[in-house]
Amino acid sequence: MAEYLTLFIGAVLINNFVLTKFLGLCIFFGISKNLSASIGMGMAVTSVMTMSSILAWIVYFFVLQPFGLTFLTTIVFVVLTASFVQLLELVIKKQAPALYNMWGIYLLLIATNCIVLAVPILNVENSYSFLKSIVFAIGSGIGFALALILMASLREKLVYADVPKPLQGIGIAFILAGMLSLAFLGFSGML
Amino acid sequence: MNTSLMIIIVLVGVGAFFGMVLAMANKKFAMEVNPLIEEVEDILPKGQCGACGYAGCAKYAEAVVEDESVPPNLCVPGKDAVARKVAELTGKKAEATEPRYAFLRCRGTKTAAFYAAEYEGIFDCAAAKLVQGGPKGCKFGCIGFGNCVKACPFGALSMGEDGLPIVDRAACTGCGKCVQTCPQSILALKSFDAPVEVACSSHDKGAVARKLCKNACIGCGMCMRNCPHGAIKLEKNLAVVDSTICREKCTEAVCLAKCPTKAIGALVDAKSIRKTA
Amino acid sequence: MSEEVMKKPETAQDPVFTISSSPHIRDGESIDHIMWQVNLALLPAAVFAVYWFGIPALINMLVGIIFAIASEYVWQRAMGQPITAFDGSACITGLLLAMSMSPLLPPYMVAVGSALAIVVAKQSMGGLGFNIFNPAHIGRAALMVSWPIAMTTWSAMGDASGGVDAVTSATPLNILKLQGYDALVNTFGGQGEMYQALLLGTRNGSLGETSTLLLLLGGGYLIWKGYVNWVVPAVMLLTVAVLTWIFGPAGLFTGDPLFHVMAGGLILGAFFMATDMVTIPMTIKGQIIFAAGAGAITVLIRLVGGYPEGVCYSLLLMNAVTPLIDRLVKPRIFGAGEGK
Amino acid sequence: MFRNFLGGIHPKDGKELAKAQPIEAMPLPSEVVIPMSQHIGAPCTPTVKVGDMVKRGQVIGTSEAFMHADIHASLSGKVTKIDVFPHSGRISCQAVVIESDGQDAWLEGLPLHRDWEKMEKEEILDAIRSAGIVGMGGATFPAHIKLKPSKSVDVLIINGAECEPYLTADYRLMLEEPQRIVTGTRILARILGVKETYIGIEDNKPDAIAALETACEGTGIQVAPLKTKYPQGAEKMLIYAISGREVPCGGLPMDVGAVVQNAGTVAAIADAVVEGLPLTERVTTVSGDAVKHPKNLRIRIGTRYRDVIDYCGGFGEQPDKLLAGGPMMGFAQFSLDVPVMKGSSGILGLTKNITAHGRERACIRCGRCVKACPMGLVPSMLSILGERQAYARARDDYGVMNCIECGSCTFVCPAKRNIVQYIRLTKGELRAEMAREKAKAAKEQGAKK
Amino acid sequence: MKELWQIFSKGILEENPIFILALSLCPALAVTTTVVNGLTMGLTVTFVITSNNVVVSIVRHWVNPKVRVPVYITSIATIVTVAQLVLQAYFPLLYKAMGIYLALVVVFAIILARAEVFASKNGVVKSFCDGFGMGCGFTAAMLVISVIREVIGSGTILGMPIFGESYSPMLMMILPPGAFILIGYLVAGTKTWIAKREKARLEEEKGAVS
Amino acid sequence: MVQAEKKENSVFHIAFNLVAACFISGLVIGAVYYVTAPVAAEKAEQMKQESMRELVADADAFRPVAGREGWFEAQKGGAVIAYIVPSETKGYGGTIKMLVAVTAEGRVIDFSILEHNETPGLGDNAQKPAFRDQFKGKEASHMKVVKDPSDRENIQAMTGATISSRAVTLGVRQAAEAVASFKGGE
Ligand SMILES: Cc1cc2nc3c(=O)[nH]c(=O)nc-3n(C[C@H](O)[C@H](O)[C@H](O)COP(=O)(O)O)c2cc1C
Ligand SMILES: Cc1cc2nc3c(=O)[nH]c(=O)nc-3n(C[C@H](O)[C@H](O)[C@H](O)COP(=O)(O)O)c2cc1C
Ligand SMILES: Cc1cc2nc3c(=O)[nH]c(=O)nc-3n(C[C@H](O)[C@H](O)[C@H](O)COP(=O)(O)O)c2cc1C
Ligand SMILES: Cc1cc2nc3c(=O)[nH]c(=O)nc-3n(C[C@H](O)[C@H](O)[C@H](O)CO)c2cc1C
Ligand code: SF4
Ligand code: SF4
Ligand code: SF4
Ligand code: SF4
Ligand code: FES
Repeated sequence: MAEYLTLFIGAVLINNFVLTKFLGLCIFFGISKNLSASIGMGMAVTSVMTMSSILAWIVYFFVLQPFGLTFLTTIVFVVLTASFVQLLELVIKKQAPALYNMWGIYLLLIATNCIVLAVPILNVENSYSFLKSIVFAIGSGIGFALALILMASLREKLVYADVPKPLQGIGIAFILAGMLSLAFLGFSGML
Repeated sequence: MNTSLMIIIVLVGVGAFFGMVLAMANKKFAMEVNPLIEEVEDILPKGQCGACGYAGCAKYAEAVVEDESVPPNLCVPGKDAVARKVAELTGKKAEATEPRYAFLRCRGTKTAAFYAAEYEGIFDCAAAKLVQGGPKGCKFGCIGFGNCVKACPFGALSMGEDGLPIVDRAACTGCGKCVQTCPQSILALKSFDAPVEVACSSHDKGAVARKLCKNACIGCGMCMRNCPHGAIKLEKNLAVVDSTICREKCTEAVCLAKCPTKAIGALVDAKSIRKTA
Repeated sequence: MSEEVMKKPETAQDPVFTISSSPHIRDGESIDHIMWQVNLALLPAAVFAVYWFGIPALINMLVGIIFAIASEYVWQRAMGQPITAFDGSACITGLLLAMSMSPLLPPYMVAVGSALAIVVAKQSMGGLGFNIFNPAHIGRAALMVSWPIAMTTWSAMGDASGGVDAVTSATPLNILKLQGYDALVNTFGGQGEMYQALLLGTRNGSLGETSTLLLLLGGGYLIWKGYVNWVVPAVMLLTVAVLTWIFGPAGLFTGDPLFHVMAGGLILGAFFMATDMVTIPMTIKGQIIFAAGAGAITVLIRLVGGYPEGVCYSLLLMNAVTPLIDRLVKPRIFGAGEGK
Repeated sequence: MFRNFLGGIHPKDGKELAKAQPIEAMPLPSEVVIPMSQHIGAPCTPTVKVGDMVKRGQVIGTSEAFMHADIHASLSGKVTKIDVFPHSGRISCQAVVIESDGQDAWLEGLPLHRDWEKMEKEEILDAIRSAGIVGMGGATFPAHIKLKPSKSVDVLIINGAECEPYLTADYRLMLEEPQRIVTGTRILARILGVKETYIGIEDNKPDAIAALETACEGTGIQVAPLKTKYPQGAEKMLIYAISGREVPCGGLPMDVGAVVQNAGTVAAIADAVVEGLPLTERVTTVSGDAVKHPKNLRIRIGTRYRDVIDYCGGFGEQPDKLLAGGPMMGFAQFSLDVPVMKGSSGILGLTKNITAHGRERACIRCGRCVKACPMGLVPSMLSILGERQAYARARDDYGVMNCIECGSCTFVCPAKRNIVQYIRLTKGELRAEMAREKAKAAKEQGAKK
Repeated sequence: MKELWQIFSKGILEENPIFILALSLCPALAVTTTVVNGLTMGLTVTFVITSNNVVVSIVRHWVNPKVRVPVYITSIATIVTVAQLVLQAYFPLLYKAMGIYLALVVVFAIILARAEVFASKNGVVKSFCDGFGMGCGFTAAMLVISVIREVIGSGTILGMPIFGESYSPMLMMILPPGAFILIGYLVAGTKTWIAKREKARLEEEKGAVS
Repeated sequence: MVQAEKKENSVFHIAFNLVAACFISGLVIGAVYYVTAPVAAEKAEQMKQESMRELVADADAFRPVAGREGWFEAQKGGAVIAYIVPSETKGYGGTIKMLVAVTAEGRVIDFSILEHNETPGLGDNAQKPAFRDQFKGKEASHMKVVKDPSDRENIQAMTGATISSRAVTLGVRQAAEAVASFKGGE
């Protein structure tokens, strides 16, 4: 139990993917202009990552590894994730329109994104067990959502600030992310 | 060799899976964004000024592509060139858009206008208007805090040394954003091919108007009486030029010489009318 | 076009009045006044630091202040903004930054920290009022990651008055973290002596954080003048006290809350940094949440984190949450909802 | 004893300047300028022509609109001009100029002597209406409309708080003529049929409290001493302080069964009902550190500020601001030619010593404004949103429409932000937008038909 | 020729993938702690983006528009895998230093974006120029970032000390916060630079007209 | 009907398009793999040998130890002179993986860190000789981290990185102990 908790908290706070591992930055900077979008995106990323991790884990340990095809991981996972996301979008749009409006609209955006691919890869690289992969994926997703939401709230506040012109937009977003990651350093060494 | 075979099997398998998913997706919902919309949007000037009556360039692009009845020449800033291109892309017929530019109907410069009070507060025309109509004695004229300058999406306006905004006609697209913004409603869109225009908005009686601003139209009617074509009328102590008549008939602007305050001016270029002040 | 401005019509002798929106009177407070008062409140602790740690402390504080003000001035000059470098807020930043670091830190590092604090954390966000993070803490955290060794090297107390020779090259929290509570008490030669040292400031640590008494004096002055709401430091200290008491070293309810409250930078942080209005929520309710959160994270870092002290990071983390708090916690509008 | 609303401020009250000055009737001016708009609602149209001779109390302006109050000549004489003149609240407005004939004759038949207790309710209301009485506490809401509430009302509150600094007109009135106020209050209590009646007075005016307590003996009217704090006199705060009821957002006092009327207003009502006298004069404080001899004056409506200031000895020091009303909510004037109106509670001349403040800077989020706001708003955000033209957000997320423009926030702001002005701007833009939308909707409706 | 040059050069400044388009940010931060790593990543991406652009522009006529994106992804993934295999075999140390980010090249938005926006509509030569330009812009950005980070953060360049013993490196620069902050200012700098150039160009045009 | 057929057609087309793409990709990757795989394997093996030789310079061969996953014995002239043992501990920033060379007597020869996530300039100084050399010849019993510069018996912590020092020391000690118990058990 403690093991899972460590893994989870580690993924959420201490080794936050965005702030210390530099993954998923494109969405992180792209979506964080708006708080409600970032909440939706956070949910989307978490769910997609969890499900694609499960899928990828199965494919890896039942197909790729037994046949010595581990070098195909990249291509197989990326195609898998992309098609899975498409499928998911389709299903949700049809079956749960409410859910779709909440975060379905962000699905296509994340089909090809670092973090969604990285987590399944890290899972198999670290040979996490099935359960651990799931915990890790959820933790990473929540960590990502946390950073995204915080960032969005900061950026929304900065909309009303006198940020110097050249820094406006992406520049100040980077600096904010830098300071956020400074703050998150407080969690380092905790586990 | 075995591995190589497996590579192909696995990849083809994945490809087939992917293909099936996509095929299904396609079957279930074959919604496609019309790529034309993007192309049209590319052509639009991206001022996001809303002069077309839509909430931004993208919305207009969508409307003009998808709705038969939306004419291609609604983008005022784009002028003819854009209208032609949009028409071409959408297969609609372009009608010429008449180029128009912003024109300031006030010459109450810092030195010409009488300042009744000092103003303290927000540097904003609308906000200053709330405080007893602003610091100038004339309550019809330009307040001079440049809301129009801030509003112009094309950078065509600048605040002059004399405290009045200057229109750069090369940059002005006639979008009308400034006209909507000005709390005094003293900016107007003019086609500038009429020879004269009245650069004052004061409805004060002559004596009062004269006291409050040296350059005010005092409603004396000299221009009206001297216009051979009857293009000028007086409305509430203010001369108003009917530019249609003026444009069509006027050969020599006699009115100009008659105006005692030079509130009526030649429209040759943006600056000259100010210079006569 | 004549240059002469027109005279009043009718009544040339009337005065020219000023028009403006109501209200037409204001109270005497101004940003500059508030900021310099805070500097004043910090003065006793700063003076004590010079007495206790010697000239290096003085140099570091001066370097901090000068570089903070200078960076602000240069930035504003370069950006063509009105110069507000001398309004006292940059001075606070520089002073607090120096006060929250070891007296042994090379002055050039203090200078870098000051410049980073002002340029990155403050002016890049738009200057006073717009910064999201506490500039002094950003400066400190940046130095912490940049030169961790220098930042965690503590003096053997110079030649200042005796009684603390035992406490060399480790701060109380450091000893607690690495050697445990008993070792801590032993270094001071007894619990009573320990409390006394913590209260008076005759101990090792960052140069401005040691004297609990003088910091309380300054903090109390700010509370009395109304620049600081007493709730914020109170809630923060209380949270730390309660949590450290509960999660003691020898099981539940065995902690030493008194030590934890007076050790490290907590007092300085609670009175002078958790109260930096720019970076904390605006409503009282929000501030209570902020202070409690900061206290809790401080304890978390002190007890299980990688650092002996967590005030700086806990405040930065809560700064990051502040916009969310401000969005969610708003005062109840008079006449809204139920309420009779 | 009474509730204390949250927020509020304690400005230096400056009342010592005029506090001790007994009410003095100002001599007749040679000419009065009577604006046709002295109330909330539709402006009146003149019913006289240039050259007409009028008597004091004669109707000179009226309107078809429901929301209006008639306007009467405030002295007898000749109408010399009907034109646009400066106005202390709305820049300029049509006004009737009457040149005094020195007689100061009342319209025939005035004053009457009626026993109000025998009058019918309708009769009383009619008397109030035809006297052209409006709220004299500043809002200038026509009294006869307020006194016919569409909801049942059980508490009447007379507003004698006079929380604005410098102003002492209501105070002097309460001190010197408590009887008029009590009579007016009893009239109102009767026509409204309320159970409880209070006169709320800030506790920094103990002598006024004492005077009214004596006058109220046996009438069932209670004098309620209130905590001295600005804006104690604001309707919503007053109702809360006295009855503990909160007027809901966007609501009116009658929504919580209360009616509030200013002390001066009830005195005028007493005159109107008992003696049939229209509202032609009012008590106004002339004060401020720039005014040589601060006074409390009974002034004819339409008297120019110039005449009033001259009567008070002119300006002793260079004034920076000329205010109509108090320093917290009054309007700055740029001309001494504006006339005294029914709602003019004060005329202040203030020097730079008092009005000067530093340059406006960015909000430092100190939260002082939040603490000061009696309405529970977040003024700092309102000012920022106004500055960045995020008007809709100011309304939807921060309830800007609830602001009563009391100025407390601006008063305390160390960054010297013009918060109230931003709020006014925001409200103005929002109202304009609403009007635009309404017009658009109406047009669409029309098009459909 | 001039057109090709323009296609090539816009990727370097006006549409710099990192500083202006803000795409493919992850590697820009993750692997730029040393110049060698940054350069390797830059070259790898240049290789992938250029070859992919070429492949796409060749096959664009055979690809059903409905599966454009999946086919392009497959193509990219193939090229990346090839790069991985080659690096692993011949430069195992670099391969290790790139870590997971090498695999992630697959999903760099810039690559897919160029395929979608440019290569699918243009011929081989132009697509090559476009891809190569973007790649160079990317590499240049990586180089700038990694040089600054390595020099300040480690006191070395290409692993060689340059300040001597007494320099105590500012570790922040090679840690995440420093990377973020540095790129923030670099973005601002690039923007200012472009704006200045634009302004100068306008002035010139104006001068030419009058 | 006609439309439906068209759709069918396009669905097939889509799937085929993709399968073809994957097929080609498979061919390409297969070809490259065919060429690089042996090189990669050889390189990997070579690197492993080299890294072990760095630890135990005078060995002439390394053989896997039966029954112990990942262990190697370093042989010189057929005799076992040292064991090379993998070890794993938790450092400041996560897992630290290392290889430790221990003599048959349980004395540490050297170690190398394979994978770590410690802070550059701090924790990662553990790889530098200043820290590493302290372990040479030490037994498990002398591997305690101290901060007292006069204590030459034990391991001096790196400045500012006590946690990493402890982690690395623990890893090395565990390896040494493991070798001791392995020998003892034999
Ligand atoms: C207001 C304030 C905040 C501080 N915050 C921190 C912090 O977050 N982390 C930290 O390690 N030291 C912080 N310090 C420094 C510590 O109080 C103290 O000097 C430190 O715990 C000494 O232990 P050290 O060896 O690791 O850092 C802070 C000091 C002050 C005055
Ligand atoms: C901030 C504020 C302060 C006010 N202060 C007073 C006051 O001191 N005395 C007063 O009679 N009315 C004051 N008013 C006006 C009252 O809210 C209310 O309109 C008035 O008492 C109603 O009486 P009336 O209609 O007779 O004027 C104030 C209003 C506001 C918004
Ligand atoms: C950015 C940063 C990175 C750090 N990295 C490490 C590390 O890799 N290993 C370590 O043991 N301590 C590291 N620390 C320091 C620890 O937090 C802690 O201060 C230290 O272990 C105390 O050890 P000392 O007694 O040697 O100073 C780091 C500190 C900071 C600020
Ligand atoms: C009570 C109070 C506390 C302050 N605390 C800090 C602080 O902790 N750090 C800091 O940089 N500035 C502090 N300041 C100064 C100022 O608010 C700060 O420079 C702004 O955060 C910069 O925008 C403080 C000011 C006041 C009035
Ligand atoms: S023209 Fe209108 S908007 Fe422009 S400065 Fe004058 S008053 Fe303001
Ligand atoms: S000056 Fe006015 S009309 Fe012309 S472009 Fe600017 S906003 Fe539009
Ligand atoms: S003016 Fe409005 S926002 Fe300001 S304190 Fe008064 S009610 Fe609140
Ligand atoms: S009082 Fe002024 S500075 Fe303080 S929070 Fe309010 S608006 Fe901002
Ligand atoms: S490179 Fe775009 S998300 Fe990582």
